[in-house]
Amino acid sequence: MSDYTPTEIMTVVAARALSSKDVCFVGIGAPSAACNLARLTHAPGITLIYESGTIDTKPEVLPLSIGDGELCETALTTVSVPEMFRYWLQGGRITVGFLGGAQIDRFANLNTTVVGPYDHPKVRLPGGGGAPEIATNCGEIFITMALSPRAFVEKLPFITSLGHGTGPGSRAALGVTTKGPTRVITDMCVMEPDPESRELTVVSLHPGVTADQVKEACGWPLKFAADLKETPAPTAEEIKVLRELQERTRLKHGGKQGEAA
Amino acid sequence: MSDYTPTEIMTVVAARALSSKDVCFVGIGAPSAACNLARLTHAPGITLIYESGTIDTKPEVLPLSIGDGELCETALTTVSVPEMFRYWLQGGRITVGFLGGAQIDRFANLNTTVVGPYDHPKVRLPGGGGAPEIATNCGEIFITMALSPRAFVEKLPFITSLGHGTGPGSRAALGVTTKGPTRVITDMCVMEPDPESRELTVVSLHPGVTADQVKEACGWPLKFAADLKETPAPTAEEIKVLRELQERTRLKHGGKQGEAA
Amino acid sequence: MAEFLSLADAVAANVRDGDLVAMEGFTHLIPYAAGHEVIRQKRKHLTLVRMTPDIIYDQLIGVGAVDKLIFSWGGNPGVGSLHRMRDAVEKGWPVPLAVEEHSHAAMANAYEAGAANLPFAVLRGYKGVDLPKVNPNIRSVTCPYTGEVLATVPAIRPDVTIIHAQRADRRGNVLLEGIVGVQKEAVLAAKRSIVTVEEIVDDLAAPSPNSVVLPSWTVGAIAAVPGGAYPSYAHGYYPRANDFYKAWDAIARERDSFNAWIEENVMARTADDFAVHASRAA
Amino acid sequence: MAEFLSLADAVAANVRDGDLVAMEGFTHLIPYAAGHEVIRQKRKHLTLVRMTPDIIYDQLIGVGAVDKLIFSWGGNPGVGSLHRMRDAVEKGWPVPLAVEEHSHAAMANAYEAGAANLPFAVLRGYKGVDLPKVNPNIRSVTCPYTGEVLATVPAIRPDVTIIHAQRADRRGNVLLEGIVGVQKEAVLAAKRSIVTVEEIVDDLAAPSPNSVVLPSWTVGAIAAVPGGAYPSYAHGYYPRANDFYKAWDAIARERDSFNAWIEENVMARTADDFAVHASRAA
Repeated sequence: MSDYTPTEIMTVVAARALSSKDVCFVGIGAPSAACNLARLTHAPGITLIYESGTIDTKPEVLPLSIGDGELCETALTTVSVPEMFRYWLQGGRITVGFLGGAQIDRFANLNTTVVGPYDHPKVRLPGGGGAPEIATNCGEIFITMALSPRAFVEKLPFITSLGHGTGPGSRAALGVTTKGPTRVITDMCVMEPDPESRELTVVSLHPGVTADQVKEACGWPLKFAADLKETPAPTAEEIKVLRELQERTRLKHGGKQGEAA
Repeated sequence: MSDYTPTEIMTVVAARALSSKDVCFVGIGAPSAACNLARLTHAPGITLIYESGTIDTKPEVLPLSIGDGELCETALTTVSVPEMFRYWLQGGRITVGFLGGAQIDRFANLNTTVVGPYDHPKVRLPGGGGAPEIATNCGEIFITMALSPRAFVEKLPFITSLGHGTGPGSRAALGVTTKGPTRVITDMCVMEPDPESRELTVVSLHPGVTADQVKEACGWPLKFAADLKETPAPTAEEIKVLRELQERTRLKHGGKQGEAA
Repeated sequence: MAEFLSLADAVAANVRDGDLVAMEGFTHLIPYAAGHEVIRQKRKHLTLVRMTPDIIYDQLIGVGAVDKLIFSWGGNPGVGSLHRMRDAVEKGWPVPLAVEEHSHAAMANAYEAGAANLPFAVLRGYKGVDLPKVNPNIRSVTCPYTGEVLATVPAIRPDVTIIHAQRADRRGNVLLEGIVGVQKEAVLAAKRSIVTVEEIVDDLAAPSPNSVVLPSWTVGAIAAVPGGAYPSYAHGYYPRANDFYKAWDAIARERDSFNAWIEENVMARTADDFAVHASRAA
Repeated sequence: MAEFLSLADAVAANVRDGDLVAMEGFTHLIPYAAGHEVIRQKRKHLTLVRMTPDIIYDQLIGVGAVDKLIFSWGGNPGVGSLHRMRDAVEKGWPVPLAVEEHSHAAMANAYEAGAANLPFAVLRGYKGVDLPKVNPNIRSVTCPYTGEVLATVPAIRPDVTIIHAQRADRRGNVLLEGIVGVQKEAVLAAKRSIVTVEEIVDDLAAPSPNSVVLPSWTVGAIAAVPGGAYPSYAHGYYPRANDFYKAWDAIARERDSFNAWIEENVMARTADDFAVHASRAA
């Protein structure tokens, strides 16, 4: 089928990366849609955790914020925020952390802090929030971001959260033992760090997207895997469940939630 | 009236030291009886906290252990033990801590750890439990112990919790800003640290007790305040409320609780 | 013991020019009515601390009450930027805003250390990132057992913490429920505190022996302000006004529309006007 | 995900000779049935850790299963000494017992640090006392902001933690309620864990959104052992058997009476025998 938007395929592909065994630290926006789509399709046993303290939550609709009442009402339990960051995230109990950002570089380091000099920023972004410790304390990191030259940049003005640093060995040198970003899911393609260079490399193109289009949308000279694949298109079922989720969300609190940053 | 036991007057005098404004960290045994007697007589607003995590508890009967169900069932709230020691005791929220011990010296340092060498003890006592941090983190400390030469000793084999150290300035030199032991209530007399020397000094003798009897029961050459007083005898009401409390306790779980160590 | 006061009296007695003020609430139970009272009483030169400064801090910053912000994520959740905060940081309007920036993990630990009366907190964090380069308060200690180097942050000890809670009993004990965030820690870490509540009741009706309760003697002032968390929410009472959060984006985008909104909705109102938003879930 | 096993299988799979074992419970919810199973399976050379070693540890020490005890208060609460512990420390019977001794505050912080995956904990403690002279694990760090010197203890990370809880649901989520002690921290700090429960239910029926719950994936093995905390108690189920605590003093005072009691009440029994003590409060 071809009746889906770029954002929808990004969400579907992100959802597919998750399994029932995962314990997932969910960010708002595309990650939240992907995690809940996974839960409503092939990963019913997945454990979703939001940094507001809600553990094993099963929202009927997508939250607008990280702390909507829906998350607490459908959670197994809700803990304080200090406990969330100490026992749960730092405790090493999260298998997958989902991050997005304003900007990313070829080693999957992220910027959500400032554009321009820190003391006199051109654009003051919201800041890191949970990201710096999510990036190093979760078993692995999935990143979802729409591909554009402004977002996928040659050099970050500010490193908010660690990806693969400056390449092989960067994480280990800092004493970090987790995997870091293992895939970046965009609206046009999927990237993974090259096993040797750690540089983000396109491993699959979404149906109908060309390598040239992807190259143009990226701010650095993008590499492609030798066995470049086509991303399997979303199934009718996946799109149906996602749209139903978003329709329930729209009816509950108006607008298309789970899409905002 | 003279119809009371030495233990009863010790409990009554300890209770009188408390007020409705106090937030009191309660130990098992005589402190527990005294604190609850205060609550049931002149200090109905007193806040009692047991180290098991029970805050503002109002037990109908005295607990046998520091964690009896009665304490939780009648508490305002019950927190975890790490929280109790971090936010509540170390947090500086306790006005009075009640301690007892196997042995005490003239500066109100206590031993509840060992008699004899630590590595080859003659008697292995239960250990410090909460006492080391109660002694320094509560606003002030009241101590209740029956007077005897084996308990009130010239030199402690082991300092489990800090009183006034080796005398004036000891606490300040350790960076401790709380008052430490301000009174020691025994079955024969009340002692307070001398304002200058910090040495425990008898300030009042219980009715019918002589200075010579007290001297003989103490392991160091005991000093007496210039204005030595007679402890006011327990009132009929105090004894009645205390005995009713102990009778309720006996009926509930057999034996005379709140008297054991 | 907690004192029952009107919100105006509680703010007048407890919030002073130049104070370090924490108004906490992780999306839930944000003390909007109290924030508006601080604006009405024209406090100046505040240092505001908060993990997730959202609209209420955008408002305080926009009226020029704030010299410095200590925070870890400043945005309108699910909507976008805080335009007044950006204007103050980027253009110094209406007054320049200094920032001290941390991660959530660090801020949560710093409140926890404050509640525990420790001077600093230790965390496994800030690895490979740029914040320590721009925030000299991010330092380190070495583990005396393993030799590992860990990040530290200073404890947060506000002059005054302001929170909203579901209810208090007549003795002044306060119950919080649902997403409890860092509010308990923020109150315990502070020198003074104000708690606004949906209602004052005879029986606190805590559902569990382990419910989250702030005992009376740990709380400064209590003011009954039904609806006082609007447009945030109160679990068991009323839901989040997501529409208002979305509408704020347009209101705050321009200085004029912001000023007009503050005049009409803050300066010309009182805490009682929040009552229209109050309700109790069945 | 938690695995549902018989207690015998859970102990066989998770408790090994030489392990660092925590059986926690602050007076409440002490895992007696599990402790007896460890005795029946004749584990040796254990290092036991527990804030308040009471009768269950006296029993394990008395049968010679324990080489070392890490603790902060070792007594029979409200009754007196633990005679088997004293015999092992003072006379080396049946095997010598090494001790590593802390304060409650330090132990509580050490479990908390273990749960938080930190290598050590910081506290304002151990001032002017002798324990740091006999315990080389009590050290210090200097605050990088104030210069204050604070005490440290290493995090407790048990090989296996064993606790008793009120109930589990069929997915393996566990509810604790009442005096919750350090049990949650002890489980989260451990490599492996065993939880015995009063009952396994369809709906956990947690009374509050903030109830103390160990999610299924944080728990190793779950065994239904009704009455398994006896002579300790289970809030909402059955009260503490204070009479047994008092009776223990005479049983444990002599080696012969202790041995006879163990033969009759542990070796000749199974976990099912605890069911006679189970009941549920109305």
